[in-house]
Amino acid sequence: MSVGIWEIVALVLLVITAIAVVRLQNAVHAALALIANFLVVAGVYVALEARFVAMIQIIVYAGAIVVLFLFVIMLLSAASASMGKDLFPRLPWVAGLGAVGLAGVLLLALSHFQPPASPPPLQGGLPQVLGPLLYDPQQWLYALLLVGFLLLVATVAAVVLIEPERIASQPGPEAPKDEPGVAER
Amino acid sequence: MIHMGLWLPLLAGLVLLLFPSLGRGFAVASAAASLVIWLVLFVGYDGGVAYYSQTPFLPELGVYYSVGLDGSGLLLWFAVSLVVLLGVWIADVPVRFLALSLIMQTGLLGIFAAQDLVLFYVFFEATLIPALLMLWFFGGPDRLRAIYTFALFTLVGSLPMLAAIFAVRYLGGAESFLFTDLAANPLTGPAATLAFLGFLLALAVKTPLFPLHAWLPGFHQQNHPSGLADAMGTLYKVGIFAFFKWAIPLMPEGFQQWQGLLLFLAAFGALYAAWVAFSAPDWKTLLAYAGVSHLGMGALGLFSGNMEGTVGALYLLGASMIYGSAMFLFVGLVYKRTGSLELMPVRGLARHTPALYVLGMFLLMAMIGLPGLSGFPGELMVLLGAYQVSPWLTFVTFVSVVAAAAYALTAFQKLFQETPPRPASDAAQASAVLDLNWREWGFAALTVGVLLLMGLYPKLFTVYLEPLGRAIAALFGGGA
Amino acid sequence: MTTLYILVGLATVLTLLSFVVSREASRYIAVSGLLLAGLYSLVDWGQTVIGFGGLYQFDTLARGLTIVAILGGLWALLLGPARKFEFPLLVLFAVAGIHIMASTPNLVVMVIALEILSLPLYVLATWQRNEKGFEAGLKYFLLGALAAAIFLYGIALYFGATGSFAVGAAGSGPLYTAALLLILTAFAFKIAMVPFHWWAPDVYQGSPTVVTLFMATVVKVAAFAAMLRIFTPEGLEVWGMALAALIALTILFGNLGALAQSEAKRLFAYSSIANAGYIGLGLFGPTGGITIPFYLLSYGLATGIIFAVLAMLSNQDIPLERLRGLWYRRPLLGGAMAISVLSVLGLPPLAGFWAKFMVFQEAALAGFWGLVVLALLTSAIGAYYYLKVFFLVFSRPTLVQEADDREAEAALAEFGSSEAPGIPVSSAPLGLTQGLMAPAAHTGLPTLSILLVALGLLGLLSILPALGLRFFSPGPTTATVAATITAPTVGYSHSEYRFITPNPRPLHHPLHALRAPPGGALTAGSHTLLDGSPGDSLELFANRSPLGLVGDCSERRVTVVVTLPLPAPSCEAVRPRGQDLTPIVDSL
Amino acid sequence: MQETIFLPLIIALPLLGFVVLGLFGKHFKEPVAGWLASSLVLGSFLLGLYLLFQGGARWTLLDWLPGIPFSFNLDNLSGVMLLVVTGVGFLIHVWAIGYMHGDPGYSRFFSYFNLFIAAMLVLVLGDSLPVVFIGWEGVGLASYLLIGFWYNQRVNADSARKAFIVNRIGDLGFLLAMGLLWKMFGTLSISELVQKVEAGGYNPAALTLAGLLLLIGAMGKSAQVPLMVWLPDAMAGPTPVSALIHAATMVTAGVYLLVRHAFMLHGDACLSGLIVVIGLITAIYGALASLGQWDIKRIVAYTTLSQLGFMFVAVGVGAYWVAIFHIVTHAFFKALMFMTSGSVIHALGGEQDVRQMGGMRKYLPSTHIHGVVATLASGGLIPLAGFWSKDAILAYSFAYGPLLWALMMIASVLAALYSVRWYVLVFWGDYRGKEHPHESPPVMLWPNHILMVGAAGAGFMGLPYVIDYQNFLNPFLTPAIGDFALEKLPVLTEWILIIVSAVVAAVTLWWGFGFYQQKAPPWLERFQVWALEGFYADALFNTILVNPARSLAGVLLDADRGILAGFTGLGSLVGGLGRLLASLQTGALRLYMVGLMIALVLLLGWGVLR
Amino acid sequence: MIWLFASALLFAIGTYGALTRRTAILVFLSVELMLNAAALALIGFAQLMGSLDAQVVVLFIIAIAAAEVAVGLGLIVAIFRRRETTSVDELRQLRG
Repeated sequence: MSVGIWEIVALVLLVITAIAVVRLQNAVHAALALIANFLVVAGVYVALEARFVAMIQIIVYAGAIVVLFLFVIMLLSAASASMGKDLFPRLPWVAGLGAVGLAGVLLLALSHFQPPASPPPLQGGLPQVLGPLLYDPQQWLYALLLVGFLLLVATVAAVVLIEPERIASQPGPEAPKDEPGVAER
Repeated sequence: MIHMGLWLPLLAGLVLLLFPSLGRGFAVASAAASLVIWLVLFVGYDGGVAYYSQTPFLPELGVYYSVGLDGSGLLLWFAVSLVVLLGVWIADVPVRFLALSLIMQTGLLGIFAAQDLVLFYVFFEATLIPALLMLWFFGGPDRLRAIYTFALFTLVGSLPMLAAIFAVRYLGGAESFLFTDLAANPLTGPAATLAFLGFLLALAVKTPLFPLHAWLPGFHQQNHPSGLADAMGTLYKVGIFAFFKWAIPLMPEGFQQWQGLLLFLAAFGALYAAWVAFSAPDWKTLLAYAGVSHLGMGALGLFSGNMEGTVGALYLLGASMIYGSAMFLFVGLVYKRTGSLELMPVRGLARHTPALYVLGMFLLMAMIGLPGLSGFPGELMVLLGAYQVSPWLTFVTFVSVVAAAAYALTAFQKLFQETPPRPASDAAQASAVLDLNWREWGFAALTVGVLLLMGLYPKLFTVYLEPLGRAIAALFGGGA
Repeated sequence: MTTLYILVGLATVLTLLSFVVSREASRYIAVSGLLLAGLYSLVDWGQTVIGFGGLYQFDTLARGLTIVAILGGLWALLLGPARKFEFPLLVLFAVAGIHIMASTPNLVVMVIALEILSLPLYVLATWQRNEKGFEAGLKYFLLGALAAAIFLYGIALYFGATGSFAVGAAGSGPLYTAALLLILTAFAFKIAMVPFHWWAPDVYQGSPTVVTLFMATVVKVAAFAAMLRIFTPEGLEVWGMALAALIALTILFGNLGALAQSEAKRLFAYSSIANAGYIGLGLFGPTGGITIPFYLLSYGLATGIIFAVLAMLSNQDIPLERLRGLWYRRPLLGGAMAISVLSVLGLPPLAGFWAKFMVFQEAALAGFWGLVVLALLTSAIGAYYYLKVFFLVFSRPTLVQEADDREAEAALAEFGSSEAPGIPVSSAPLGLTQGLMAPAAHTGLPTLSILLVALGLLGLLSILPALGLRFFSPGPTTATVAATITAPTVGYSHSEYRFITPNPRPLHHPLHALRAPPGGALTAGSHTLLDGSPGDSLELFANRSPLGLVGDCSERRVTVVVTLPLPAPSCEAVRPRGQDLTPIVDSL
Repeated sequence: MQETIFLPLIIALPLLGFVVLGLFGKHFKEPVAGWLASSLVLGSFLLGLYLLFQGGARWTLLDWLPGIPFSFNLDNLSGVMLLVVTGVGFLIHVWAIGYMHGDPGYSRFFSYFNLFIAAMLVLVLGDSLPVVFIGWEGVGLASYLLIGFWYNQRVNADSARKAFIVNRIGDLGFLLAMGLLWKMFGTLSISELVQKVEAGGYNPAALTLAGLLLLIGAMGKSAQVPLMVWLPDAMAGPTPVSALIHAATMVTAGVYLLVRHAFMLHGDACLSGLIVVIGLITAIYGALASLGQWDIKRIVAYTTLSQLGFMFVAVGVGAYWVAIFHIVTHAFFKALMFMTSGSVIHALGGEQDVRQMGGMRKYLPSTHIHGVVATLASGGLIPLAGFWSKDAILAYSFAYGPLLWALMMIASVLAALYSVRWYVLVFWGDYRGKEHPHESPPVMLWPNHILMVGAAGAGFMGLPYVIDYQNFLNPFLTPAIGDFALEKLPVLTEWILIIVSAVVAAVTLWWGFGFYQQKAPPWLERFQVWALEGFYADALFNTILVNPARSLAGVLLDADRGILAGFTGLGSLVGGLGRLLASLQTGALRLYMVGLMIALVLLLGWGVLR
Repeated sequence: MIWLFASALLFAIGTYGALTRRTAILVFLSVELMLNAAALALIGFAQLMGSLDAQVVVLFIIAIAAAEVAVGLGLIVAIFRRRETTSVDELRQLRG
C-alpha cells in the first residue's frame, strides 16, 4: 500500500484538528475544530469510496449535529467559562498516558489486519448501491426502522428533559388529588 | 410415610405461625405425631437405606429430591423428634417460637434423610433461617453480635462447601448429585484434598471443631433462657453426621490427607473445651463448651475411620443431641425458678426441688458419660476406635472425661447443694421455689427413660449403625 | 414478530396518543400493551421466529428474557404513577429496546437497541429533578456515551476481523481479541462490572426508587441477552480469562463495598454489582442460555420486591435506619423485604440459591474453580449486609418512628382514601420533595397485589426451580439419553453426538451433555446426555465419520451401547454450526 | 456354668429397691424403707449363694455394642466377692436402719444404698470389661451420692465431688486399658481375653501397658498412693456408707479387678514389682497418717488405706487368692470397726473427735466388745481373721524377697499400733465429752454381733498350708483366677514367719495399749501434726495440680474469647477493606472515566499482547 | 490501512479529551470524536474488504450520534438551568 502526499496531509490535519478539539480552552473553538475534523474525515471518506457517507457526514454530522453543539455552547455561555481550580491537576498526565497506551494497543491490534486479496468493488459508495441494501427487508431495513424509532425515543427524551417546569406551573387536570407534593423549588 | 414425617412439622409450623391461637397443644400434637411416625419407620426398618425415594427435582443439573433413612438417619431422626417433642412440651415460650421450632425440625430431619448432596445442602442451609429467627426474636439483649457471629461462621463455612460439592460431582465424574452416584465415583487426587477442605470448613463450624467453635458460646448465651432455641441449636450441630455421610465416603483420599490434623483438632478441642467449661460463668456457657468437648470426642471417633469409631461417633452424636438439648431445657426450668443462669451464687435448690435435682443429676451424669446412661456407649466405642489410630490423642481426649466431672459437678453443686448464705427470708424462698409440676414430670420421665434406654440397650441402634461403620472402615481397607 | 410490533408500534402510537388521552389512561394503555406483548411472547413457545433477513430472531432465550423485561416494566409502571405522561412512554421504549436487543444476532442492531434502551434510562434517572437526579443522569449519560463509543469501535474492529456484523462469526488473532474485549467492555459497563461499574451506585442512589427498580431488574437482562449470543463457550480461550478477571473484581468490589453503605438504594446498587458478577459466571458454562435467564428472573423478582418496598417508603434517599421495624409497622412490606433479601443472599431453599447454584455450576463445569470459590466466599461476606437489612426490618421501631406512623395514619384519614398517597412509612412529611415523581409509590391494592404476585412467583421458583429452568429451556421436555461406550477409545478425540430430530429444533445455544465432562475426549463408560426429546434418534460420530444410528429416545431415559470400531485415522474436525442438525456435544 | 436369667436378677433386686425407693420414697414410713432395702440385698445374697452352689452361672446378651456382649459371669471368684458384698452389705443395711433413724433423707439413703449394691454387683459379676466399667462407675456414682448425702454442708459436697473426680482419673486408666486391649485382641470379654493372652502372639510390652492402665484404674478405686487423697475426705458421708463402701466393698474393687486380670499380671515381673511398691507405700503411708488423726472415722479410713496397701502387695507378689482372702477378712473386721465407730458416734449424738470421747467401755458394753474384736483382728492377733490373711501376705512377701517382708513387717507393726490407738482413745481413759452416751438399739447391735463372728473366724478358711494343707479358699478360687503355681516356703520358714508375725503383733498391741494411755511425748505430737494433714498430700496436689488447672481454665476462657475476638477482628478487617474500596467511588466523573479507561487499556493490552 | 491507524489515533485522542475536559459539553464533544473514529475505522475496513454493509452501518452510527446528542445536550441544558454550570467536577454529591 502506498501512502501518498495527500494522505499524509489529511492524516496530519486529522490529528491536529482532533488535538485541537480536546485541548483548546475555548469551547467554541473546540467545536469548530470538531467541524474541521469532520470535514477532513468526509474528505477521507470520498477517497475511500464512500461518497454517500461523506455527504451525510458533512450535512448531518458536521452541519447539523456539531452546529447543535455550537448552539448549546453559546446558549449556555459556556464558551470560555472559567472553571475554577482544577481538582485533579495531575489527571491530564494520567489521561495522556492512558491515551497513548490505548492508541498503542489499538494500533498493534489493527496492524494484524489481513485484507482480502481482491476485495469486491464498492462502486464509489453511491446512493444507488447503498439504497437497495438499506431498504431491503432481508438486509438492513430492520436496522433502519429501528434507527427511526431511536430518533423518536431521543426526541421524547429530550423533550422530557428540557421541559421540567410544565408540571410545577400547571398540574395536570386529571392529577388525582391523592398525589400531594410539589416540584422542588 | 417418610415424606409425611419430613414435611409434617413444617406444615404444622406454618399453620401455627398463621393461627397462633391453636396454641401449644397443636405443637405438641405435631411433635408427638412426628415421634410416632418415627416409631413406625423404626419398626418397619429392614436395613440399608430404607424408605428410599427419588424424584427428579432439577434433573438437568442432576439434582433429585431423594430421601431415605439408614441406621444413622433413624437414630438422629429419633433424637430430633424426641427433642422437639420435649422442647415444645416443656418450654414456656410464645407460640410463634414453638412454630419456628417445628419448622426447624423439618430442616433437621431433612439433613439426616437427604440422599442427594444438593438436597442435603439445601436442608443444611435452610435450617439456618429458623435458627436465626429464634435467636433474633427471642434472644437476649446482646443478640445482634451473636447472630452475626453465628450466621457468618455458618455461611463463610458452608458456602465454600458448595464449590466442593461441585468438585465432588464434576471432577469425580458422577452423573448426578445422588449419593449412590457420587459414592460410586469418589473424588481422588489433589482435588480431593482441596474439596475435602471445602467440606471441612463448613462442617467444622457445625461440628463444632476447635477453633471454629467460637460462635457457639455467644449463640447459647444470647438465646432465650427457656433453652428451646439452644436445644434446637444443639440438634443443628450436624457436622459429625455430615462428615460421616458425605465428606468421608465421597472423598476418602481427601480425608486421609487431613486425617492427622482433624484427629488433633478433635482431641485438642475436646480437652480444651472441657477445660474452659470449668471456668464458665453461667450455665449456657458451660453447656456450650461441654457440647464442644463431647462432639470433639465424637469427631475423634469418626476421624479414626474405623467401625468402632464411626459407630461411637454417631451414637454419641445422637445421645449428645438428646442429653445436650434436654440439659438446655432443664436449665430453662432452673431459670424459671431462680431467674438467673449464673453459676456464681450458691443456690441450694435441692432442698426445695428434689425432683428437679434428680432430673438434673440424671442429665448431668449422662452428659459426663456415666456408664448406664446414654452418653457412655458412644464414648466407649469412640475410645475403642480412636485408640487403634492414636493412643496419645485418645488419652488427651479422654482426659476431658475427668475434666467433665470437674466442671459438671462443680456447677451442679453450686446450683443444688450447699446452703445459700441467706439466713433470712428462707421460708419465703422455699415457698417461692416449686418442684416439678405435672408437665415437667412428663418431661423428666421421658427424658430419663430415654437416657436409660440408650444407655442400657444401645443395641437398639448400634445394630443398625454397625454396617455403616463397617462401610466407612472398608473405605480405608479396614472392616472385615 | 407480533411482540415486536406491539412493543414498538404501541410506543410510537402512544407517543402521539398521549397528547389526547389522560395521563392515567396512557399509563393503562402502556400496561395493557406490555401485557399483550408478554402474552404474544408466550405464543408458540419453543419456536424460533425469524424475520428481517435474520436480524430479528425470537427464540426461547429472547422470549424468556423479554418476559422478564416486561415484568420489570409492568412493575415500574404499576408502582410509579408519574406526574408526566412520558413516564410510561419511556418505560415502554426501554422495554422495547430490551426486546430488540434480546432477539437479534446482529451487533449493529444491538447497538441501536442499546441506545433505545439507554436514552430513556438517562432521562428516567433525572426524573427526580433535583441535584442528585441530574448528577445521576449526567454521570450515567456521559459514561454511557463513552461506553457506546467503545462498543461501536469494537464493532468496527469485529467487522475488520471477521467481515461480518453477526455474532458468532469465526475469527482469531489480536484484532479479533481486541474487538471482543472492546465489546465486552461495553457490556461490562452496562451490567456494571468492575472496573466499569462506576456509574451504578451513584445512579441507583440518585434515581427515583421506582426507576432504580426498573434499572436493577431489566437493564442486565438486555445486556446478558446480547452477551449470551456474543460470548459463547466456543470462544472461551479468547475472552475467558478477561471475563474471569472482571468477575473476580466485580464480586469482590460489589460485596466489600456494600459493607460500607448506609443508604438502602446505594447498598443494593453494590449488591447489584456483585450479582452482575455472579450472573457472568453463567457465561462460561454450556447451558448459560438457560441458567442465566433463570438467575435474571429470580434476581429480578427479589430485587424488584426490595426496590418496590423501598419505593413505597420514598423515592429519595432511604437511609437504612428507615427500614427499622418495617415488619412491625407494615408486616407485608417487611415480610416481603425479608424474604427477598434472603433470596438475594442465596440462602436455600429460596430461588436465589437455585440461581446461584446454577450459574456457579456453569463456572465449575468450565473449570473456573478459583472463581467459584471466590464467588462463594464473597457471597458469604455479602451475607453480612443482607442480614443487616434483614434484622433491621425485624427490629423494634423507635419511638420517633412510631410517632411518625401515627402522623401518617392521621394524614391518611385526612385524605379519606385507601387508594392513597403512599403514606410514607417514613418520617418524611407528606408532600415534601417528591419532585416530578409521584410521592412514594402507592401502597394501594394494585401495588400490593403485584408485590404478592412477585412473592408468589419467587416462592414458586424456590420450590420448583425445575419449572423455571424448563421455562427457559428451548424445545419441549427434554429426554435423558444414556450412552454406554465400550472401549477402545484411542484416537477418538473429535467425536460428537447428534440428535436426529423429526422436526428441526433450532437451538440458540448448543445444549451440551451436562453430565459428560466438557471438552474431554471420547471415553469408555457411561454418559448421560440431556436434551433431545421423545422421538429423537441419537447418532454418534467419531472423527466426523458416523458410527450409525445407535439408539432412539422413545422413553425418557434410554441406554445405548456403543461399540467403537478400531481407531480411524485422525483428521482435523471443526464442528460446523449446523442449523438443522444441531450438534449436541463436540466431544464427550 | 449355666445360662440363667437369675443372674441378672441378682442385680435387679437391689436395683428395684433403688427405683422404688427413689420414686416413691416419701410414701414409705421410716423403717419400712430400710427393711425393704435390706431384704432385697438379702435376696440377692441368697440367690447368689444358690447359684454359686449350682456351680456358677452365666448370662449373655450378644452384641450389646458391636462386638461387645453384655455378659455376666458368676464363678468362684466373683461368687466370693458377691457374697461379701451382699452379705456384709446386708448387715450394714440393717445396721443403717438404726443409724439413719430420724434422718429426713431416710428413704433416699436406702435408695442410694441399694443402687450401690446393684452397681457393685454389676462390677463383680461383669464378664465384659465395659460391663465391669458400668459397675465401676456406678459404684463411683453411688459413692458420690452417699458421701454428699448431707449436701447442705459445703464440705460434704466438696468431698463427694473430690472423690468422684479422683476416681475418674483412675477410670481414665481403665478406659484406656479397654482401648488397648480391644486394639490388641479385638475383644473385651474377660473370658475371651484369658484365652487370647494364653494363646500369645502379641507384643508383651503392650500387655504390660494394658496392665499398667488397669492398675491406674485400680489405684483410683482402691485409693492407692498417689490417688488416695479422696478416701479420708469420703468420711464426710454417713457412717454406714463408710463401712460399706469405703471399707468393706468398693475400695477393694481395685484389688478385685487386678485379681480378675491375674492372667495378665502374673507373668509380668515389672508390673508386679510396681504393684508391690505402690501397695507398700500405701500401706505405710496409711498407717502413719492414721496415727495422727483425731477424727474417729478418719482414723479408720487411713487404716483402710493401709490394709488396701496390703492387698496390693499380695497381688503384686502373685498371691492372688490371698488378696481375695484379705478382702474377705478385711471386709469383716473393717466393717465392724467402722460400725463400732458409728455406734459410738451415734451414742454421742454425732461427735466424731476422739479427743471428746474416751471411756466408752463403761457406757457401751456391747459396742466395746465389738471394738475389742475389731481391734485385735485389725491388729493381727492370732487367731483372729486379720492375722491369717495378713500372715499369708507376709509369707508370700518373704518368698518374694526378705526385704519386702521386713518392710511389710513394719507396716504390720504400724497396723497393730493404729488399731490399738483407736481402741484406747475411744474406749479407755475417761469420757472427755459432754453428750450423754447411750447404747445402740438392737438393730444396730445384731449386725455387729454377726460381723464380730466373722472378724474372729473368717480367717480359718485360708489357713497356711503348714496348718491346713488344702485350705478352703485357695483351691476354691484357683479355677477362677488361674492356676499360677506359687512357690511354697519350707515348712520351717513358714512356721517361723507365723510365729514372728504373731508375736510381733501381740507385743505391739500390748505395748500400744499401754503407750496410748499415757500422755503423748513431744516428738509424737510433732509427728501427729504432720500425720493429721496426711503428710500434706492434699496441699501438694492442690499446689501442683488443682490450682494450676483451675487458673488455666480461667486463662483459657479469656483465650477463647480472644479467639472469637480474632475472628471478629478479621470481620472488621474485611469491613475496613470494604470502606477502602467504597472510597474509590469518589463521585468525581472524571476519575470514573480514568478508571474505566485504564481498565480498558489493561484489558486490551492483555488481549493483544498475549 | 493508514486510515485504520488514523481512526485508532482519533479514538485515543477522543478518549484523552473525554478524560481531561472539565465541562460536560466538551466531554461529550470528545465522545463524538470517538464515535467518529469508529465510523472512520468502518469506512476503512469497508474499502479494504469491499463491503458496502460497513458503509451502511456508518450511516446508522451517525444517526445514533444524532440521537445521543439530542438527549445529551438536553440533559446538559437542563442541568445548566438548574445549576448555572456544566462543570463535571462539581457533581460530587453521590459518592462513597
